[in-house]
Amino acid sequence: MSAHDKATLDRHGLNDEEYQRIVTALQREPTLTELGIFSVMWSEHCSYKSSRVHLRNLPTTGPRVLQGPGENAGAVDIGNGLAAVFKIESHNHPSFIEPYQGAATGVGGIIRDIFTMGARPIALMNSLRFGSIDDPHVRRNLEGVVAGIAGYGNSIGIPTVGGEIAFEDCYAGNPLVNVFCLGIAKADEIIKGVAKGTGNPVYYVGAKTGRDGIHGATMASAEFDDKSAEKRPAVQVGDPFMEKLLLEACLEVMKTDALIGIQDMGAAGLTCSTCEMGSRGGAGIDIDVAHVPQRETGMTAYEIMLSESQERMLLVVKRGREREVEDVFEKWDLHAAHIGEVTDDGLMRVRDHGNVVAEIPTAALTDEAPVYERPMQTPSYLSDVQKLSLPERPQIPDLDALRALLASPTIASKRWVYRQYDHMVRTNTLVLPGMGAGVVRIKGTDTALAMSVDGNGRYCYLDPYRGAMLAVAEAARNVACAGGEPIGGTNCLNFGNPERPEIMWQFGRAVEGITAACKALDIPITGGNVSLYNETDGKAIYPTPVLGVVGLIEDAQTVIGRGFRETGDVIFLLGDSRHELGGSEYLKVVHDMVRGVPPELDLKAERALQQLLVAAVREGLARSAHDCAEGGLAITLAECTFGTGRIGLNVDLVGVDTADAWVAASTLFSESASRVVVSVAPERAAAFQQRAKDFGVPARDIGTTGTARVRVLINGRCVIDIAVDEAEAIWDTALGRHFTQRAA
Amino acid sequence: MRARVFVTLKPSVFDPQGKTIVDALHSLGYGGVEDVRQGKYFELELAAESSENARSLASEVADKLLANPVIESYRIEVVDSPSVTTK
Amino acid sequence: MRARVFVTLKPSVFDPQGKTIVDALHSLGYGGVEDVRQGKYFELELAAESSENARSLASEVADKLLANPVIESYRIEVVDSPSVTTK
Amino acid sequence: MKFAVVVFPGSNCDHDAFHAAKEVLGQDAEFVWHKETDLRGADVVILPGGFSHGDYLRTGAIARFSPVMNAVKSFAAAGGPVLGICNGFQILLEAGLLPGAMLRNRDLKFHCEHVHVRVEQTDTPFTLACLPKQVLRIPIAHGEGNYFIAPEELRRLEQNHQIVFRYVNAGGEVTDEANPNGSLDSIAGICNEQRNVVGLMPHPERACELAVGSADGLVMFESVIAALAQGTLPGAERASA
Ligand SMILES: Nc1ncnc2c1ncn2[C@@H]1O[C@H](COP(=O)(O)OP(=O)(O)O)[C@@H](O)[C@H]1O
Ligand SMILES: [Mg+2]
Repeated sequence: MSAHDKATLDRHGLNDEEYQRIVTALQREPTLTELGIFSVMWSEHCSYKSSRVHLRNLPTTGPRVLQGPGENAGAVDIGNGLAAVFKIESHNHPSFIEPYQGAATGVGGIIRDIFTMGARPIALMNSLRFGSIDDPHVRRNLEGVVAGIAGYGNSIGIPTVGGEIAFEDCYAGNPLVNVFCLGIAKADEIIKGVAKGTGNPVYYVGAKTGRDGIHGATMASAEFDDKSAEKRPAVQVGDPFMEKLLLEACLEVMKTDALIGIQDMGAAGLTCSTCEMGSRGGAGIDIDVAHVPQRETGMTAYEIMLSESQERMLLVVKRGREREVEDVFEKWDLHAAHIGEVTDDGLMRVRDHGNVVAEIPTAALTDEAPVYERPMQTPSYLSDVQKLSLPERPQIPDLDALRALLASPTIASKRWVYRQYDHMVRTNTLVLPGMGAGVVRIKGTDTALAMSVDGNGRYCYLDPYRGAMLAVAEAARNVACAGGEPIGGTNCLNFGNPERPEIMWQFGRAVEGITAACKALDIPITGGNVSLYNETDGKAIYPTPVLGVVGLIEDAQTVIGRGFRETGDVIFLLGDSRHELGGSEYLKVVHDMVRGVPPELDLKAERALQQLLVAAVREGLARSAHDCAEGGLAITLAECTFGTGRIGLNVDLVGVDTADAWVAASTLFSESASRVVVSVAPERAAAFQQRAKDFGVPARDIGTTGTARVRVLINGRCVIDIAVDEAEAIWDTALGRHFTQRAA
Repeated sequence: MRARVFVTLKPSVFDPQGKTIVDALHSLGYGGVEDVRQGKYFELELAAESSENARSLASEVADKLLANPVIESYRIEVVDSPSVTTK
Repeated sequence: MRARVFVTLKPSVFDPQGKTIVDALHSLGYGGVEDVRQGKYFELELAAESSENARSLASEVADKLLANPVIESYRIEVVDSPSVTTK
Repeated sequence: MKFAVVVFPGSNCDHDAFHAAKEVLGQDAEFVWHKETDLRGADVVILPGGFSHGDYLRTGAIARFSPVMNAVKSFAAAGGPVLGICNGFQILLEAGLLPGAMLRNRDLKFHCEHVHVRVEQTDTPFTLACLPKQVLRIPIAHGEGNYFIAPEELRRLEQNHQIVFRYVNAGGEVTDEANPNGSLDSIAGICNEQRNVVGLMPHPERACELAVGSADGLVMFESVIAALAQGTLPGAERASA
């Protein structure tokens, strides 16, 4: 019944119905090259066919939004005629197969998405998930991923200013590598990935095309099993030096105004960039693969169109201005190859030495790609895991629990990791990694940007709606702690197989949670990425939405960090503490339980808290601010003393409302949301308290900074008393300890 | 006994270093160098009685640590015997 | 024609990579590996008529670029048949 | 004073050196592309950090052939002050303007962190405003900063007082823990025999403003400005003429 047998369609990940749609769109049977093109463009990775109906509901507009989802990256207005251009992207599957190159090329991809928009990248962050650190394979994977991120980002000279890493068994066979990049552009000079103007030349520039990663996009859209190793296409190898040349050359070309549009070749390579640029401009594109620079011999049109070789860009240039553009690339020893023209027929026409090998309406590949409303069903595991019955009393004394948590790799210092990242190049980094949100100043202005990436898969496993809201809140809160007013967000949605109704339910609920939180906190989502099929042998990862939030700091000089600054300052706890151990790191580490419901989130209270923080920092009322997250208040308090040269603390807390045996543990380790620890100079304490009242935020004076100990009383009884040095040493060495005496 | 292990990128895998070296050589006037591929080279000192033992130890070590099978392949030479195994 | 260039650190130079590998191998139980030195390995495709020409081109290129005489020395092998592939 | 910041393909601290010279110190500064053959009348030349040519093959190995390096060599030969920072230092080594070579860091990892270095010589144009044995807190960011030189040459370096910076702890003592990369004799920076060419692995240009963590690197820029102003540089007049 068709020109292609079932096996061929299977290999292309297309079902019968999709094949019929192709025939309808073309009004004929596709050629093999066309089949390949459809298969990558209609893959989950490129078409968002399962996620699209949900993503539509995200809030994407706002007075500052210059570019919402749909382009290579989003953009928000940051004043002074400038825009912050940012996005997050996943490279999960490639990083499992080849950790170094997978992570490196992930960094390369997101950097291209940013400079493609005409922005100079100035900061990177990453969000990583691995299995248990006690597993040697996991450690090897982590070492490779970190080295790959470092190898690429360091070489290009973009500082990695922050990130997060968490460890859970569910990621052992499917680690997550999400990379965020932010760049700065002139607000009125943002460049789009559009092809327009019949007869304008189309250029290819960058690395030569090889057989790398052919079908990478379809691979990222299928589960892993033990045969994945055989399906391996040639792994893509990153070339950061080429990327650096492309970055500089493209930014220089953009200054000439000879450029119409530009797009990087990421997933689905030349195919995706060609049809997306055509489709956005309502135009057609006619290219000849014979003109595409090739690294290997005997490549077919199919292979050239589907190759995912890295560090390549597609440009549309104004006719008559070719020379100028070519000259800029020559300066950087890059050779721009003229591979085709823009047409007015809305078709993507691919030739091989003149012969047409594919002719497809660009819209059929993009806007008219299949969209599925996949069935959703509440997971059967849910009602059971949400039940939490605590033992009569905590298993170990609270001080031991604190020590255990400080040593938990999810909480412990990530210095072993970020020391491998150049986080200072460009001399803008105002808050170093490990000391709060990443903060970079914007040279030439008084402003700075704070940024944070956050997500908690465990919370989302227990309740994807609330877990996703909490991720938004935490990222925004981190930014607000530095004094940044949250002005935009991006998200990376890491989930299992969407064809399973239970996974789709997790996805749908998580997107609803993000939507609710972003609306309440006034954070438009300007883009993101969806990574599905994160499963190994039928076992899905925890649903893991990762949020990236960017905040604007009007006066860079007011920025504050996490750590205490002076002895004798007043310590305030903002927000309410409740008996909320569900999904906590404490339960996991001490009681080996992943149960209960994640903490409640009152979005109004959260918003008030963040507004208070931004105001307090701007007005110079606070000297440090640190939010409560994994490990609860006790960990937050301890962390406020780290890196300060032993400024300790002495606090007296009011116990949370619960059974006596649990009061102390729950007060110390509950992860109640919307709480921040702030240190304030004594002479400003009254003013600070007044501001808290203005915003309706509960602010309790819980003690003072000083001494060289972390000393915590609850209802007057001392429950924690440990030297800062001792606590810090545990926290500081816990991660690196796993890596000593190991090969690189 | 001594073994030499040569680790090279598989032929289809892109070698940015090799490419950059060729470019540099061309701009220095060495057009006669048409291609360069860069690999790694290891010299192992082995406590092994026979060259067979040496070879099997070397290849175990190469599999385990010296080569990344996803992108690289390797070749071993045991210095006492000139024969060459490839994998 | 193909030439192989092996670049190794001079014996007097500390080799941090080799050292790390030996340590790792010992901790993995490979006590039989007494020492490891890591070097670089280049495969050059040369437009040369004779193996003498190939050798002299390769050694010029090695002197000029591939090896740093302060810390490294090199060795060259010329392979006649260009079709030798190592997998 | 006019600073020339040489830009190699893959340089990535060029803007930072430029910013320090121009914005922080208010001096004249210009970028010089590696294909250029003159230094545009610069008084000081900086070879900045980064990954020239991707650091492929060896750090600095390819950059040394850039056309601009001939101009840098003549400038140095005429006594002009040249500072190589990180990758710039590596290029100076490969180019033979400074002795020795770099190996991978002994733990094979890239290190980005603040370290302490002790100023061992104050008679170079880049250290003359330093106090003897002054300890500076400056960041490093490199994967190959493990300095090596043959023993006889090390003796010569010492005899000629060419070791300009050593890694030390906060108290100014040379210790193994304070040595971040395994450098021989804790060497962080050296100069040539004429003392006008200085190379170091730490990044003084990243330590010129307290807002970004340290201003201890400023003194190196102030030194060269003072040296030029005093005309104390041998042959400097010829160089800038
Ligand atoms: N979770 C999401 N939320 C909002 N926008 C998204 C999300 N996922 C993807 N998008 C948007 O869809 C578009 C296509 O994304 P993607 O295929 O990742 O782009 P690229 O081809 O540049 O990698 C982008 O504009 C992206 O921002
Ligand atoms: Mg893109």
